[in-house]
Amino acid sequence: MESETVTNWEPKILAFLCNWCSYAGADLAGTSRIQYPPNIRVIRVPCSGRINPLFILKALQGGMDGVLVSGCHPGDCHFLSGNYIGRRKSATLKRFLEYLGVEENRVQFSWVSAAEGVKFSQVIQEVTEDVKKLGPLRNFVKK
Amino acid sequence: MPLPGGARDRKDSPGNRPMKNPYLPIPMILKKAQIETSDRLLRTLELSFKNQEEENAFRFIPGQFCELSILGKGEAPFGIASSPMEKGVLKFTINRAGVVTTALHHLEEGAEIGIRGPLGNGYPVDLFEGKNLLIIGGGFAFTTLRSLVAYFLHPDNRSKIKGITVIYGARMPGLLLYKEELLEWERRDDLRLVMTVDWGDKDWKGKVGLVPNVLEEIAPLSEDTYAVLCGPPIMIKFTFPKLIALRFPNERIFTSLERRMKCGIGKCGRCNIGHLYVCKDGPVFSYARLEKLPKDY
Amino acid sequence: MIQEKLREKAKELLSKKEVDLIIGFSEWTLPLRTTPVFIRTPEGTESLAWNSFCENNLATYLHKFGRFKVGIVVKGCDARSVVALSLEKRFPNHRPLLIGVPCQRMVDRKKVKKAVKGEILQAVEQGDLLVVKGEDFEVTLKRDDFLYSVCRSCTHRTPNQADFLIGDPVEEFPLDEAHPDVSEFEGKTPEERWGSFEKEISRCIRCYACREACPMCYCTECFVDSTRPKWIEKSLSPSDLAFYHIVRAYHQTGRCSGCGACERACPMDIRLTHLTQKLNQEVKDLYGFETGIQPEVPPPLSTFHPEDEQGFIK
Amino acid sequence: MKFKLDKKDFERFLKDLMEAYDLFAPVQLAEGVSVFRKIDQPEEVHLTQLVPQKSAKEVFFPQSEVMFRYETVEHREPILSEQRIERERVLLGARPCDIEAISILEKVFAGEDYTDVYFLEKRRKTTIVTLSCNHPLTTCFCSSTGGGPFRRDGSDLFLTDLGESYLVELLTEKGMAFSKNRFFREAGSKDFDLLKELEEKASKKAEASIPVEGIEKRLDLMVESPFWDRIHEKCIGCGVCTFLCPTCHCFDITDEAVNLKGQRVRNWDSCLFPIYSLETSGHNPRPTGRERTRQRLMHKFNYYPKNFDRVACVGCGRCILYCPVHFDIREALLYASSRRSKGQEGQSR
Repeated sequence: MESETVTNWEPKILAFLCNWCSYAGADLAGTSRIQYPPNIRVIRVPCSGRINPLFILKALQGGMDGVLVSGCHPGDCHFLSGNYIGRRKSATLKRFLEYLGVEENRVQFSWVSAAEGVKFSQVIQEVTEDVKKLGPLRNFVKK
Repeated sequence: MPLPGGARDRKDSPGNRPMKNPYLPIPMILKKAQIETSDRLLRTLELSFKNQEEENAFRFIPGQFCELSILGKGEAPFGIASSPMEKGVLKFTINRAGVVTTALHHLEEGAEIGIRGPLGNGYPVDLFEGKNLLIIGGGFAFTTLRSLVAYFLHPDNRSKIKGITVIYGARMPGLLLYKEELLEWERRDDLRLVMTVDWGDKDWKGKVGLVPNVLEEIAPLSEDTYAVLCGPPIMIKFTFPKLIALRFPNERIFTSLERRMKCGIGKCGRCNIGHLYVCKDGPVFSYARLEKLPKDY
Repeated sequence: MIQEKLREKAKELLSKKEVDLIIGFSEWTLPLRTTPVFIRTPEGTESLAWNSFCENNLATYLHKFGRFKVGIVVKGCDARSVVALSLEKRFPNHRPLLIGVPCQRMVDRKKVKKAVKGEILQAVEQGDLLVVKGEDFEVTLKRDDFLYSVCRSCTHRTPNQADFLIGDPVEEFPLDEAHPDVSEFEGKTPEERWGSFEKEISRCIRCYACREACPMCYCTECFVDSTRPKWIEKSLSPSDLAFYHIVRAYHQTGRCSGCGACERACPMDIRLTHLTQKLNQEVKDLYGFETGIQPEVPPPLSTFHPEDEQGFIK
Repeated sequence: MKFKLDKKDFERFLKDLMEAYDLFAPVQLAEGVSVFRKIDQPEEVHLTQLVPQKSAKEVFFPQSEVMFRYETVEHREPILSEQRIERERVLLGARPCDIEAISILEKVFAGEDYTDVYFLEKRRKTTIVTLSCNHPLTTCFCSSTGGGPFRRDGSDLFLTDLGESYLVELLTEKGMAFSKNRFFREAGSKDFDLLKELEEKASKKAEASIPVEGIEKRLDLMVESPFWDRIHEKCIGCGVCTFLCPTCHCFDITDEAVNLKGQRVRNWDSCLFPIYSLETSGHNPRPTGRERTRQRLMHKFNYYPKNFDRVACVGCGRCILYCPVHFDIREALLYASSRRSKGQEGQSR
């Protein structure tokens, strides 16, 4: 294995995907053989509303360079309103982390439906590029 | 042959001995592991010493305990379930409840594990010599009582005391520990074993009822007898008055207490009852002693 | 005088047995301070005090006395905490009776101590002035120059939700527009902000005084104490300290009344209120919510609106 | 043996010291907030805060301390490495109360059966340079607990601030090692007179006022007293008093590990935290603030004295000064001794 140098450093991104849409979207991307960067590690969750801010913080502390939370589009939640509740948690947490000095693109959010294999691939590309630009997470990560 | 309590024979002054770090565990190997109960929550670990020197230095009496240590998970205290007469091994029965105990349940045979001990005072086995012994246990607190019984049943020691009566209760027959050994004890004529459960099943031949009531029913004589009591707090609470009613004086009733512990050597605080530390001054206390302490247990 | 009226009301409630106990403030051994008191007899109400040193948010005690009918002395911020707790259904047995006092804004004892040299032995309020005496000094200070910063920005000093109001409502206006410490912090670069945050909390000794002083921190098991899962370690690594302070503050989102009890409780003088004030600004900005103002409106993070802001979502 | 050390030489004196020792002294972290910590630059030393928030106990018993590290590679036996200290140390600038507390801790950590090597090693390798307390605060009650603002016991060197200089007393063999220090000058009778005057003045100010004598016996009779039902009410159960207390010594041991690499760490713990005594089963022998407050006070004034023949309180006043709800331990002691306290009867504070 090559050692991690600045030039060939690849970000590690943790993606929390809603079981009912984004996870299926990722599946679709896979079965349709749509390419996307291999930088994500996926954790399937029952709903984007399940995301406890502790999960996101724990991921960053544990050495992830970026976190993505992806759920169903508004109105499509399997549990009717889970993604709406999640949206408020996401909005406030995102703003708060930025206030504290965590860079804007470290933690990102998306809506990806089960039919959006292409969008899933785009989101992962964008997030990976964003985090790449930021470089490895230096603050907060446990040394 | 009084056994030296591991902790107690090191009384040279702190000034002139090299400082030994009491927080460092010594390595042991998990030789054998066995699930004890039908709920699969209790597992007995049989450990052997990795280093001969440490085995030779390890002397204990029934009722003492060890801190079992799993690197990465932490430590937790457990009473030694084997008897000092079982050479080369130490047994512990672990109730799966928290982080460390779960790890101990997952430990595979052959794995290495750390222990610190023996810790605490143990049962006053010298005091029991020439007397009758009444042993009352409930649930999985039976571990150190098993050590005590096995110690006195050993051919070298059996003549040291007179009669042994054991009352052992559990919620269900499947939850009794050390079942094979209990069968052996039942066959002996120099020990009276009374087993009881809260709910029997169709094969159950012992008693059905709570330990305090069974004690009352069989009413052992208190004369020349020491009682040793170990079990969940609720059992202790109701058994103690029955012993008093049977005319056991406080000085002749002993119990082993459990508390949240960390260091096991009387430094970290937390396990004190009044000015005594359960880890260092206990875990075995006579009722005469407990009675004078705040009811912080 | 407010203090007299307060004692009268408390006495009346206890005499008529409308409450089992009164939680209030009393003078105690140190100058510039009061201490919480728990009064059960009408005579005991003589020790109730009201002054500019009533800094504790007594609502934090309501969890302890859930079985009793409690009368509690509250400032504007304290009352709003009680409303927030009530929304979270913390009073299944008896809703506490609020004895509200319109707040004159509280004096920051640490600021006063820094303004004089030597130990303060006595501090007396005289109108807008504060006369501070030591062994070899006596100075008169302008009270308003020594207020807690959250009090300076406060626009809800009158506890409108109170069952009884002692004294007249006060005119609501901030001495400082918005929260200067939040804007000051926002003026920095992200790197500076993290650095400043990390430096500030590096003094933390994890005594959890900030948590315990807060009426909204009542979880049976705090996430820091959980072993399964274990979220953070118990030592003082910068990362774990940051984790604790981020989550402690964030858990107050939409629940914080901005009383500043967390910061006042800190023995290490860590600036904490700008964190929760920022969150308060966020929920106001995003969802138009202010803690404890409208007793019927659910906490913002337990509800939603289909049209909520989502520009940040891809 | 007594000398004088001019303040203008003080920083250079410290610099010399740091050549041979690791120097620990109070450092200011923010205005009005100081703690004891290892000094990197002499000018960090900050001696003006009479009672720094964290006491000198931290030099011997850090809030967070690695006991040993370990690493397991490929199922082989884990490699343990103990954490021990290398260099000799000097603790400078602690007041007599903090130093008295060290001896209280030492009794616990030395112990009869087990030696806490981490504490003891640091203690043995440390030379203590105490600073006298010329102006005790009103919250100080060291004289009541057996100490005093100029108590020299436990110190190797004792400094008294004379204004322009420090009077230096060398009290022990460890202290005498400094007798040839290049910055020490001869002290004269004028200096001794000033020392005497300062000592008398401070001792008078810190006169014993809190009834600590006989407290152990009085508390023996109060274990189940209704006193505890009320005294704990205002305590919010944080750890300020116990963490800042120079004699509190409870700790927790935890493992911090990722995969098979990690460390066993001990961290200060507090008897006022509910989880401190909570057992895995859910049973808590000290279920409410009543039992926990009782534990804190009884440990200091009853349990510890039973084991070690003195109270485990040095009267530094930290728990009074920094308590978020203004709990005053002196009032608790007055109450316990049935003297009428400042407050009124029939209610709790």
